[in-house]
Amino acid sequence: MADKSNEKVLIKGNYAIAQAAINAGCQCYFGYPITPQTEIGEYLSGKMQELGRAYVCAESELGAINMVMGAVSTGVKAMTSSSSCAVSLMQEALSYASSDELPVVLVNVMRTGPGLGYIYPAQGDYNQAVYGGGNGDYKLIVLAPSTVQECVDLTYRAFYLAQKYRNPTMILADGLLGQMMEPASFGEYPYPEVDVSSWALTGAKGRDARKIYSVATDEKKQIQHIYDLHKKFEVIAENETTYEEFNTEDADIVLVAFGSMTRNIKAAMNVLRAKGKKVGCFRPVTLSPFPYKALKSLADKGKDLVVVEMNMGQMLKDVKYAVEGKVNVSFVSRPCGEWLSVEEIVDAVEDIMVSNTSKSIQPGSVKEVSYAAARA
Amino acid sequence: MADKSNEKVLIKGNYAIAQAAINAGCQCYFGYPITPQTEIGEYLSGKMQELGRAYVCAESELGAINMVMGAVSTGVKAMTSSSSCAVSLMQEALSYASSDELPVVLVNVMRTGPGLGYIYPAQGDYNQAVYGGGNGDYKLIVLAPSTVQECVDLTYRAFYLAQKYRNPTMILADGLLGQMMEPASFGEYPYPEVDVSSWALTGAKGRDARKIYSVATDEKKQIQHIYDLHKKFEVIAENETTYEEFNTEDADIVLVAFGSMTRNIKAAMNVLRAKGKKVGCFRPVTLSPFPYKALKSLADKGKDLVVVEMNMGQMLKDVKYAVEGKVNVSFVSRPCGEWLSVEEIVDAVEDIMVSNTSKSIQPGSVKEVSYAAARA
Amino acid sequence: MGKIIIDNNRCKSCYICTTTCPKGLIKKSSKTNRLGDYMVEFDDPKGECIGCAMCAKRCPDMAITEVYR
Amino acid sequence: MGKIIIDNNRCKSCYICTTTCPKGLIKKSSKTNRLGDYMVEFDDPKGECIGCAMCAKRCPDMAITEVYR
Amino acid sequence: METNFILAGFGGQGILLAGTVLANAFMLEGKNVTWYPCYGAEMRGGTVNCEVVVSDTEVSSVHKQDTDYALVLNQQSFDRFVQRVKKGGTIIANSTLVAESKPRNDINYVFAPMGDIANSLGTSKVTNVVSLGVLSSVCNIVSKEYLAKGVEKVLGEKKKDLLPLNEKALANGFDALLTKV
Amino acid sequence: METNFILAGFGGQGILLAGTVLANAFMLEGKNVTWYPCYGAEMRGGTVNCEVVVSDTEVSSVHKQDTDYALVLNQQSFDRFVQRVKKGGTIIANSTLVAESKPRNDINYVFAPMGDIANSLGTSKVTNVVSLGVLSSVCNIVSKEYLAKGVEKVLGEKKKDLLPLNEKALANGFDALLTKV
Amino acid sequence: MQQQELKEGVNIGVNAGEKGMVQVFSIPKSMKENFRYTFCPGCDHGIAIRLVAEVIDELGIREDIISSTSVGCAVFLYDFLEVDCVEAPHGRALASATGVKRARPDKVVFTYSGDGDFASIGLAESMHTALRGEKVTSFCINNTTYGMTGGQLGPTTMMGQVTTTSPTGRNKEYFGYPIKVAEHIALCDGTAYSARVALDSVPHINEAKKAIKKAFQVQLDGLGFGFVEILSSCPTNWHMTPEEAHERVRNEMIKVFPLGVFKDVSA
Amino acid sequence: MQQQELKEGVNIGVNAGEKGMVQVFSIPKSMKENFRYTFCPGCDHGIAIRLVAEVIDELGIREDIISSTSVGCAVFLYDFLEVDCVEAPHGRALASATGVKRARPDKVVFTYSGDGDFASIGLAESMHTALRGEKVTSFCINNTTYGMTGGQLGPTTMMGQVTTTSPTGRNKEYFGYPIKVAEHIALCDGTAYSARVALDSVPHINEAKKAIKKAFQVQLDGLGFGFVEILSSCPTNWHMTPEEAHERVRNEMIKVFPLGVFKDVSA
Ligand SMILES: Cc1ncc(C[n+]2csc(CCOP(=O)(O)OP(=O)(O)O)c2C)c(N)n1
Ligand SMILES: Cc1ncc(C[n+]2csc(CCOP(=O)(O)OP(=O)(O)O)c2C)c(N)n1
Ligand code: SF4
Ligand code: SF4
Ligand code: SF4
Ligand code: SF4
Ligand code: SF4
Ligand code: SF4
Ligand SMILES: [Mg+2]
Ligand SMILES: [Mg+2]
Repeated sequence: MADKSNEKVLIKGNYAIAQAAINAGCQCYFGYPITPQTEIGEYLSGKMQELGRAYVCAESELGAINMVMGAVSTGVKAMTSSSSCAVSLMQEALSYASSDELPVVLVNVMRTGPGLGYIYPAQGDYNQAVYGGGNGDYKLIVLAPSTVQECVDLTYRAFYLAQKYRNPTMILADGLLGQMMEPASFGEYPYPEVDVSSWALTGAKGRDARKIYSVATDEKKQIQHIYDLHKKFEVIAENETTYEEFNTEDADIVLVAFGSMTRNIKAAMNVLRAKGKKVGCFRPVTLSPFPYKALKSLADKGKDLVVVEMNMGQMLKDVKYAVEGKVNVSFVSRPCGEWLSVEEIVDAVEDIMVSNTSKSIQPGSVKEVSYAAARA
Repeated sequence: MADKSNEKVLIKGNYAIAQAAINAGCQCYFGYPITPQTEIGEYLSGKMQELGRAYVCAESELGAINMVMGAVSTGVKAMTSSSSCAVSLMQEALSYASSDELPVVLVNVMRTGPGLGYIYPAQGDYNQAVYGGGNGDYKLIVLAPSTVQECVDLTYRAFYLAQKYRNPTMILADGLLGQMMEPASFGEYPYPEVDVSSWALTGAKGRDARKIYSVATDEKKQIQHIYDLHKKFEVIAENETTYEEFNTEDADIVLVAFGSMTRNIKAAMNVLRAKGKKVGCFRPVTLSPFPYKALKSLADKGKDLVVVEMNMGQMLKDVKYAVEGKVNVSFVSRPCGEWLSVEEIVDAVEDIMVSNTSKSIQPGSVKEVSYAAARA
Repeated sequence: MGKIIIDNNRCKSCYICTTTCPKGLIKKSSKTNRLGDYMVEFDDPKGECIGCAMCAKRCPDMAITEVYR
Repeated sequence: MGKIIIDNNRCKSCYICTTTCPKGLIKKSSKTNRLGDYMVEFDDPKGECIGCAMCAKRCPDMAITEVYR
Repeated sequence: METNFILAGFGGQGILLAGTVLANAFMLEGKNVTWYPCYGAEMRGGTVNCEVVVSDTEVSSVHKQDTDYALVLNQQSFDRFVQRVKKGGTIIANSTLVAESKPRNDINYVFAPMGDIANSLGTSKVTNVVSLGVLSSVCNIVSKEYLAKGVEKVLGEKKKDLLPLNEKALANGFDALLTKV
Repeated sequence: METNFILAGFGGQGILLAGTVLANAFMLEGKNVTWYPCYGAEMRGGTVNCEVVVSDTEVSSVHKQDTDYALVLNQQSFDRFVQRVKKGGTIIANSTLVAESKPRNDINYVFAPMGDIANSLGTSKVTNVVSLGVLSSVCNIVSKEYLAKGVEKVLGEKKKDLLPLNEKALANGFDALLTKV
Repeated sequence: MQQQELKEGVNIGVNAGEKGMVQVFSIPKSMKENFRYTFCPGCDHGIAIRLVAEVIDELGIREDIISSTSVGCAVFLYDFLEVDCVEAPHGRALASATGVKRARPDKVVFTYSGDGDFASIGLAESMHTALRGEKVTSFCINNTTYGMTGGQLGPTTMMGQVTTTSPTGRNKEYFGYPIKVAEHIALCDGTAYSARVALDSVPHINEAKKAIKKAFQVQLDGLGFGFVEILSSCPTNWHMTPEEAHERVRNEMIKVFPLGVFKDVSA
Repeated sequence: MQQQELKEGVNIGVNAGEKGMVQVFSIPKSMKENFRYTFCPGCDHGIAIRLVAEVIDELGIREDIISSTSVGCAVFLYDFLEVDCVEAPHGRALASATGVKRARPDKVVFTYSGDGDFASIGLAESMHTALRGEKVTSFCINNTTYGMTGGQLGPTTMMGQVTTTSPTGRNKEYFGYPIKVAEHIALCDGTAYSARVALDSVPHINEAKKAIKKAFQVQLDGLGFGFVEILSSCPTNWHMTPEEAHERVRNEMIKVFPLGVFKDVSA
């Protein structure tokens, strides 16, 4: 069905990611089921066997991510996919992979948290992805698709960037995107193959043995290593930060969202434009590196911002950080479940435009009764 | 040796935390060794057995934190302790514990990351602790001691706050503090016992059965739950945010640090004051809730800030966020190992005062040679 | 002589009871439940039920809530 | 007749070899290494070494680097 | 302009597949379209549904509380989704399994014996495709021709032999209201 | 005013304990004091060290690159820590195991046969306490009286019987330089 | 025989039913009032939970119980049993139970989890709880798949079995072999009781109940860890009718996972 | 006999040594040049690594090897062996090795970890690697404690053993029982070879080498998972001289952890 042609096919976000991984040359998939991303592994189980590539039903997400680390250390492309609470289990390994500079590719199709939460789509793992839930100073590259087509495109990009920079790279999707179908075309994997021969483990034949590790019993080396990782990420930020802007030029107010919420702010913008309101949209494609500069320059131009998220204000903080108090930054949110509708966003933005100060709005928020945690 | 008297004893930070836990009435300790905090478990192994309390050598940190969750669900006080990479393994459980509102107490005696890193002291887990390395919207209470005496005091406070707010609470120390000895006195546990009878699991005798869980298959309930957790944390922020200020009143420039780096900025302040420079100090005691308002009001008074950390700028970001671009925020750091010395801080601050703009300084930073990750 | 009570609200029409009863006293009825499945009924005109409770023991949904003998 | 070579740089003075040699040819010497421990020496004036390599096999630090027979 | 459809029935009525055919039809027609299922434990209790949204521009809300068209194949789904039809919207129900009631008076009702029509073709399994035929006769943005192409696409090479039956189902569904009148 | 001390030797020379006694002495005198060991894999290779810092106010740098006083019990430690003594600072070495050399000329050197003194008391195990005696004779902020109290505190009730021996070691250490002169 | 089985196997009502009859089966008291299982039709989880409830009733321990439930179809246990429950993350039920029991040694602690939970993601926690000889009771529902997530290959999936992640069946090259849970637990020195039972027939159900009771009894007697692996059907993910599913248990599963008591220190 | 043992047990130099002698022992070629172990005096890690190196030499596989090392005293393996190595977090060596092997099935993959790493924190990963029958070779150094962190109670600590976290000895109430690693691994169907050996004497060292070779051979022959549990001394944390430590291995450990081959599908 889905292949390398340019023909459009109607396909689920989860399957799109899986097929794109195949096209990108992913040699190994390791995974453990969890809704709403289990279909990635299900799709790949048959295909990878047919292609003679590796597929392991890992014993857990801990197992899976460590298998990926082992596999990519040999220079092949490999990935795992999971969701929210189970991604939390991978934080130690991600911190290791960053330090070991292993080109791990990881997909998080977000569900609701904290804890087990539930399978409703949400965007509550922004902090974990962007700030790094693991220990120490490191950063993942984080790509957030907003359409099924981007599930394809950003999966391609994830494999490329991971190897290019030898940095773990995450595709941060959500249950909505994972579960929906939309037309998308695959085409060929558009990036060059990265030369890994200088570091990949292939057996010490005709060269010195190679060691990939993060521990440095020499303090100076350890410090240098942390500086080098930091500098690498500055290069990544310089080269790879991507975002989209729509109608920001003449806008008085700019809506900011990531992932599949982008769809809704764009529609809300259209509605508001139709009503004569000068509204624009801004959407980071890379959440890490985050487009601080681009947002700063919007603020410098005096545009008020409205951040729209399916969480309690995680990207909001980065946006506020970027604009350094220069403009009003308002917030429209629901923490999970039913995606904020275009109408809700439109209403909220109109409300904000009237009041002309920063505001936090939770449309149709449920009645605020106290919620006993020992829910008898 | 260490007991409940007010007499001062010379004691290691690790032991101080352990003895304070005993005094606070910690009934169960579950742990797995990792340098530089293994002595907490070692100290408790004998004492807890003598006292007839519970002590388990857990099979892993995953096991340990989940044992704590089980134990505290019954209303008793319990804790675990660990360090950096191993704390990364606990992120799923911490997210669950937050959602389940379980009064888990966790000690992180930080070492160097990312990954395994090494046993040098560092402050690289600020983000993980403060932003929550787990999935979803939740916050830990995070207390950062700066002296061995505070290892005692803040351990007491951690047990109290955890139960008072039914929120997981972390003591974020570092290897320096864990390993050093300093005089400290214990005294009696100074907080009232929190009544847990309304929620603790003790068997459904003469009442309905109680269920503690985070999953809500009803969307509205889940949303309400997230709002309630959020609101609870606002109450915590209102009531429990603590910080220390020294000589900020007349200061032109205020040094900001947390944990044991506080000692060094205070000494640096004294040196600079002696040289006639108007320097003050600010130190968050609670990293979460973070004293945004207090920092904001320093900024409102036009005081430039210098953040001093043993990491690549983690608290720095929160400080900048707090001051909204109103004042210069400079940064002095080393990512691990040798603590920044008083002299290094003094030099850096003098340098900053001369240039009069924001600056990032890494004293004696190692030569910037490229560091191949396949370190053959 | 025995007797059973079936709670149609709990029954999920798995039909395990129908093959379990040694006397063949439980049958698919022609009534459907809200999912459109045919419900089961206790059909013992001759009073053959021995109250062995095998049906209840194998009912996965405790839809056979009482057995008498 | 045999012969062994001890690398004093590797030897950690664990003395396992001294009790392993069936001929008792390896002895604590009076020389100390940089940690202040007494080093071992191969002392085979009568050429008793049979080159069995038992010493080398049990040396945890491969400080007995060569055995000849 | 966005139009959205909810398709609902009980598990086994092939409702997700019907949605897929509809979405493929729109795609083949060159429109922007999304398809979104209920998933996971939401599926327990036996009913299944999916939403299809078609748009001139990129689809905004993939998953909405209200809908323009609800296509429901059983009573439970009727009872649930009749509440979610927009004012002025339409509910299209399989009268073989749904009682012909009109609980609201601000929406349109279409009842057709989709199950009976399918049975008359020899199998109740094509009730879903019959229902799409009915839909296209009621809703002019749903093209009968592209539905046929959608069916062809979804059946694919492997199940090509089922195509004639499904085409018939589509046609009979399309004609259902005519015959009834 | 902060003064800092590094105590170093090989594992088994009781250097961490000596540091603990010194730190206790300062504490009992009512001063602010910290003690900080090398730990973990740093300890491999056999040498051990700890730092004691005493101050009128809260101790700032618990762990420093340079030191006012280095008390070293073996040659390896001498070689390493002679480099870390501050200009004008003092290194105090156990001449029983350390060759009397003076590689720098901007610091003070004190050599005393601490090991021999300990051996003369019947056991090399008290070399560490002897060394503290030497230290207090050289450094006037280290009080011999409080060192004795520190020893008592560290020995505790259980090892009280060792007190006389250790007091003797302290005294003989204190007198070491006198006798030598 | 039948008579005897009944005495042990079901609750015998003390009050006569209508028309002077004796009630020989009723819903266990430990079930939550008006519960209605959310399991799929024909799913054996329902029987297993009932047996646990019957044993709790018979031992009179309902008010002393604190249970830990982790994730899987089993998670909904807390909706059905009128006993205190604390949630644990997927795979960590036994660590959580250890914490509960150490905190409240006087309480009766049990866990109820799926094979994926107990033997895949949670294997280390499960086995170490057995090794430590924690005085807790654990049940592992072996349905040869991850039921809740829709039937993927799990630690007990049988050779050749088709699942959503082994579309051509479990083969050893890609997927290796299933684990023998009850045998491994029996091999742990802290285990007091380890058995494997099935729920495919009335005699097996009766045996299962005895095992469940024994697994609680060793806890009550302070002997160590009590464990029962319960072979169960998952008609939904096996794509079988409930009847076919039970036949599979009977004819295929039991061959691979033999029933029996693998350890019983009280015997 | 002795003669034969030598042939198997050490590298026999082809060139005559001085004075026409034959070299019967030399440092394995797979050791890194000028390596110097950082283990404590008398630590058996040194012998175990040498045996691995000798086997690698004899099988001629050095250039085909990719190893995974996790955390413990074993971590420094990468400083000593001239083979490719990738680090894994504590306990995850076998997951990492699985990844390596699946990515490069033509390479020879092995892990070398401590008992804590393999059987405590990593037990699930270790056992599932065996269950999957991964064609990798694993060594578990059982020294009855966590050596690297300073000697705490671990999964193999023996009853009564005093450690820094069992100051009055391992008692069953608080700490339960040690795990029988080789037996559990043997019970996994994907295991081709599982043995337990010791390093306390020359005959045992010779046996150990044979087992190590066999564990590699089953990988090379594609038979499945190869495993050796190696009883080793930790004089530092046992607070014993190297000699005393070996006596403890001989007189106490082997009683609790019997030596032998527990499974060998090639036999
Ligand atoms: C860390 C984590 N990984 C994965 C999941 C998703 N998940 C929920 S239940 C389950 C498996 C259930 O299988 P099993 O334990 O055998 O129970 P069953 O449903 O078959 O009774 C999985 C993988 C999760 N909730 N958390
Ligand atoms: C997640 C994690 N937990 C704990 C540690 C600390 N740690 C390092 S090695 C080790 C145990 C080593 O014991 P073992 O595996 O038996 O090896 P040995 O040192 O005894 O050879 C521990 C607990 C760690 N590095 N990472
Ligand atoms: S009690 Fe026995 S005889 Fe009566 S209906 Fe049930 S199974 Fe049949
Ligand atoms: S066994 Fe129970 S659920 Fe199944 S059909 Fe019979 S009564 Fe209904
Ligand atoms: S080779 Fe044999 S005889 Fe010679 S020194 Fe070594 S152990 Fe002794
Ligand atoms: S066995 Fe080796 S390390 Fe030990 S004393 Fe002999 S030569 Fe030295
Ligand atoms: S999925 Fe399987 S195990 Fe879960 S409720 Fe349905 S039949 Fe039972
Ligand atoms: S601590 Fe033990 S295992 Fe580690 S190197 Fe020392 S003796 Fe060997
Ligand atoms: Mg299962
Ligand atoms: Mg060990």
